[in-house]
Amino acid sequence: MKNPYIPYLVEILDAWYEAPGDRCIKTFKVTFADPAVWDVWSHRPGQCAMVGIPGVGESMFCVSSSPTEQGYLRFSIMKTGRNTSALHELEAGDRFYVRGPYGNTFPLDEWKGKNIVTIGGGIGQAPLRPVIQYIRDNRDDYGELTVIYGARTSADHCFKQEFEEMNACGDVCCHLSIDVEEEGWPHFVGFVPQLLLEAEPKPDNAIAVTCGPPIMIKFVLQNLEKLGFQPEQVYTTLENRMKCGIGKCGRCNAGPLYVCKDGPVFSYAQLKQVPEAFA
Amino acid sequence: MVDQAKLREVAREVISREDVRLLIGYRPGTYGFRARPAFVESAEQVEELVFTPACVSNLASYLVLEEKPPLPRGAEPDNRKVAVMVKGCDSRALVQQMVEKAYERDHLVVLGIPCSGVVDMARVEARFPGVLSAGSIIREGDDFVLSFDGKTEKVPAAELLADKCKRCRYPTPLVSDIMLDDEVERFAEDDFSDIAELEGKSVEEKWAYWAEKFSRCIRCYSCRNVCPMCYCEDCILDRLKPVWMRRSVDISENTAFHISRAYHLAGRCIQCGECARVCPVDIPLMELNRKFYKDVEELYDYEPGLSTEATPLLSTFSVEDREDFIL
Amino acid sequence: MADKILKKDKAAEALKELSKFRLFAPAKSDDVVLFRQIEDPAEACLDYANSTVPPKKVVFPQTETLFRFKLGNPELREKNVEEEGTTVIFGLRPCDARAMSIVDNLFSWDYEDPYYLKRRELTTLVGMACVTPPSVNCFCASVGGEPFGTENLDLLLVDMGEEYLVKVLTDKGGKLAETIGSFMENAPEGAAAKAEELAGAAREALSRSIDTSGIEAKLPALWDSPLWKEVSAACLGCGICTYLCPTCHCFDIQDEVEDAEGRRCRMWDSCMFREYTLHASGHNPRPTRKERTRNRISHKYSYFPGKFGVIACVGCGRCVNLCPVNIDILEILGKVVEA
Amino acid sequence: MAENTRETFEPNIVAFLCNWCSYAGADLAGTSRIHYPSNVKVVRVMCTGRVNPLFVMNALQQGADGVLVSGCHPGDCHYMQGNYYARRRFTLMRRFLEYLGVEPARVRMSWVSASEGSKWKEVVEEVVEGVKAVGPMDQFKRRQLNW
Repeated sequence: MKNPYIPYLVEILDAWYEAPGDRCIKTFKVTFADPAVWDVWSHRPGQCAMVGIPGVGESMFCVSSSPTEQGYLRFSIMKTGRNTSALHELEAGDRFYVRGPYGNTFPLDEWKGKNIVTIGGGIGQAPLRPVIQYIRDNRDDYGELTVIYGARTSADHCFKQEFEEMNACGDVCCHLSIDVEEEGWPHFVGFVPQLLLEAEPKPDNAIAVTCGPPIMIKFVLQNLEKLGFQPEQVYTTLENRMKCGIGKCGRCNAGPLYVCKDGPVFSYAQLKQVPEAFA
Repeated sequence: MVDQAKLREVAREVISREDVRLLIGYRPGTYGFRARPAFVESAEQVEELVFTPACVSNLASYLVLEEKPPLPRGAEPDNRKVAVMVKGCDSRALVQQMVEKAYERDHLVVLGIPCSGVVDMARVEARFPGVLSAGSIIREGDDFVLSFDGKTEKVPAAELLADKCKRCRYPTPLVSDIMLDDEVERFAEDDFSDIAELEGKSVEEKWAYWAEKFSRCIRCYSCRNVCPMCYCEDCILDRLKPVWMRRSVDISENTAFHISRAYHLAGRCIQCGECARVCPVDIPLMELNRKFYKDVEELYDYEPGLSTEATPLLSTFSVEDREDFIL
Repeated sequence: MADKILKKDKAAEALKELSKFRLFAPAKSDDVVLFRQIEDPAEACLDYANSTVPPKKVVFPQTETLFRFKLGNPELREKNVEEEGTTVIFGLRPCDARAMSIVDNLFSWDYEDPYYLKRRELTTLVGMACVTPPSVNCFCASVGGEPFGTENLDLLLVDMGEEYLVKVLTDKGGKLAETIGSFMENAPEGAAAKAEELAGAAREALSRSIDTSGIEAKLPALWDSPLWKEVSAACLGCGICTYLCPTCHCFDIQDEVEDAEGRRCRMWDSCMFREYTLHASGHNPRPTRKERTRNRISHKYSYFPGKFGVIACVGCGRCVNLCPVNIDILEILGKVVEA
Repeated sequence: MAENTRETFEPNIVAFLCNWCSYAGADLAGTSRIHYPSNVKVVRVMCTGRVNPLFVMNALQQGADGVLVSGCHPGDCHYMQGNYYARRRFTLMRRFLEYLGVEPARVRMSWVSASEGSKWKEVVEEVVEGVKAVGPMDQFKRRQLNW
């Protein structure tokens, strides 16, 4: 069996900034240096991978591309610490290391035939992106797709172009927001939980998936309840510090859960049993 | 020795005051001769309070150990006073904390305990192993009297006394609001004879000595956490940027850790001996601290933790400071 | 293989023979007993209570390299544990051996941890039965162990006074026994019975106990209980209880670079440290020692048994003996039972 | 690095020099073509008061055989007092390291002013000689133990 601690070398095909600032977000489009890795690598939307540079460290990020996008992986990474800062230095042609994929996935097979609502905030859109992409690539299998997304300012919006495309194509119902009024902003102004109430998705035959800062998730969950969503219909992802990614080091534990193995995807119904999940 | 009834009575009065939120004292431990810290928030809890020669902990540590997570929106912090029981040595930690402006004097209600020495629990347990049911230790003249399992044993104090007490210069607390007993006269002197032998050795012998000690270190950081003077919110040991000390446990990083820990206590260590007491692998940490203590006294005529008016040693200088080694 | 006898005056020769392997045995440093790699049998101290640091460090070193690399070179060179060769831990206590079998669950579920498992495979465990409990705070019998427990051991030695009775428990143990066969003789009739007697007496001598039934289910229900604040009030937040626990297995991974060479390595970590769960954002899901203490107890007595069916505590008593402020896991569990 | 024997040993000395005096002094030595041993690796700091005593420890860990801290003469500090604080700190550090078994020759301090190019040469010579006499630092250098 392969040593799970040894990462694969990847090469950056393309890299660009999604959002500026101190905590800027950069997206990396990468492929394995050894094409044979593609034969053993298969990830599903929601899964994560350890991304790192030997000599600096590793951190867990969700794979922000859908398996339906062939030939590359995408990671959208916010600059927060030592490892992410080092990653941000890298450009197309540079290399780093990836191991994974880790964790569980959004149960997209179970969701077939349902209406899907994604509610994202800031960098929280990264794990939702593969869900949206996957559904769009298998459009006939799913009902309506509603995408709700907000960030602090219009510049902080990730995946801007893709939202524009989605707005234009018509097969996705797209709701965007920013926190504070800006000149020329044609969409909603306010926080994501408010936008959710505004958009008012119907709970019938629907699944809601939310991802974002903890405070946003807290109010989104409340508002989804108000809209009539049952806890079983609501999914989110958890994030904790991680080191091994393979259920050994214990760091990501939230109560009895290993976020890296049992998660990162959990239904709200599941998390209600684990008080530490919301700590 | 402190009258236990009086101690409880005073504690009851103090914790009943509206401006006191917490009283930190001692209570019997869970087995044998042990005593442990007690956190009293209401008058009902004072009945368990004790002070005996088994009360080894320096409770001053808890004044700077409290973690304050962000309060829920709208909640007010509880800024009422904390009452704390201190022995002579422990009181010096309070003084030094105040020298460093860790908190204001009126944040505290100090219950002073003049102390004629506590035991070295390891020595007690080695002498009387296997005692599970509650045993008691009291001081009678030059002896400790230990009662356990229906037996009573008298042991000369010197045989069980903690090392720090054998050279204690300040048995009576230097700061207190309420003194729980009569002053204890200074009964010992400190001539640093304990480190003299090592000081006299060659550098090779010294390194051989310390390399063996440091190689045992498991970096549990109990010495740091128990220390009343180690209270930086952001300790360099935990820093990842820059990495001062790597987390890997080997002779290089362990030595670096011990140098850093001891140096950060230069001119600050008040000789309570807690670090050496808690070390699970018996590294003689006080021998490190005492080297600084001795040098600081010798070179700068400075003893930390004596007066709240003092200036921290390394935040000051004298133009006349010795510089015989400088080229 | 039938039981053997190893005379105490032959023990040194047997150890000498075993030192051709990577041999770890209890040894004294000042007054502290630690498992150390032994080359000279005189270093070993078999007449000991228990080691301060559990022998888990032999199979799960406090710091170990995962792989090495050179800066600017994409090659990652995996640490080869096989090279360490046959390892013998001589004279460990049955609780510490049992602890390894508990930790095995963790390192082999789902992804297999190649470093730990390879080392386990290379290691032969020679136990030393506890004729008298090493400490007043031993409570192995309450959590599924025995002072003469054989679980996970390859050989068990019983101190019979002048000699050790050697019980061969596995094939691996048998092989090891063969290498020191010339120093041993067949056990006389009645030796086994005498050992049984000693085992019974040792069990009787355990002074502390706890009824663990129901604790697993009860702990999650006590999430908001005031008991956690009470039992953690004195906690200093040091790593003694976890680092010295034979079943604690959490680790950190760090990269280290020296000149142009580097390694990725892992080292023990403790859930009692603030930094353990601290997010890069500054948020801490376990903000105070109260939450950390609750997690430590819950992990040992509820989460781990929930996942692997066995309590992650072997009752060795180290955390009780060595806690600087006398936080006593049995007292906490007692409160959980009562609550 | 090549294996050093005591005879051929060329020590690695890290020198923390204050910007205003010692760095300028060393610079003067250079521009005056004063030859001095090339064993010192200079780290320029604004003031000796900025040199954390743990820099010494860290340098010794990373492979220095000796450390020199050099600043303005007492009374001449550009920041008035920085060198006085440094003096206290390094007096204690040096004694402490000696107590742990690090030869005092490895931890040195000097006052070299901007005009003392020749004194800089003497200081470096003395420090290098001193470290040569005690040999390579091998007490707690980061070694690739079990890597």
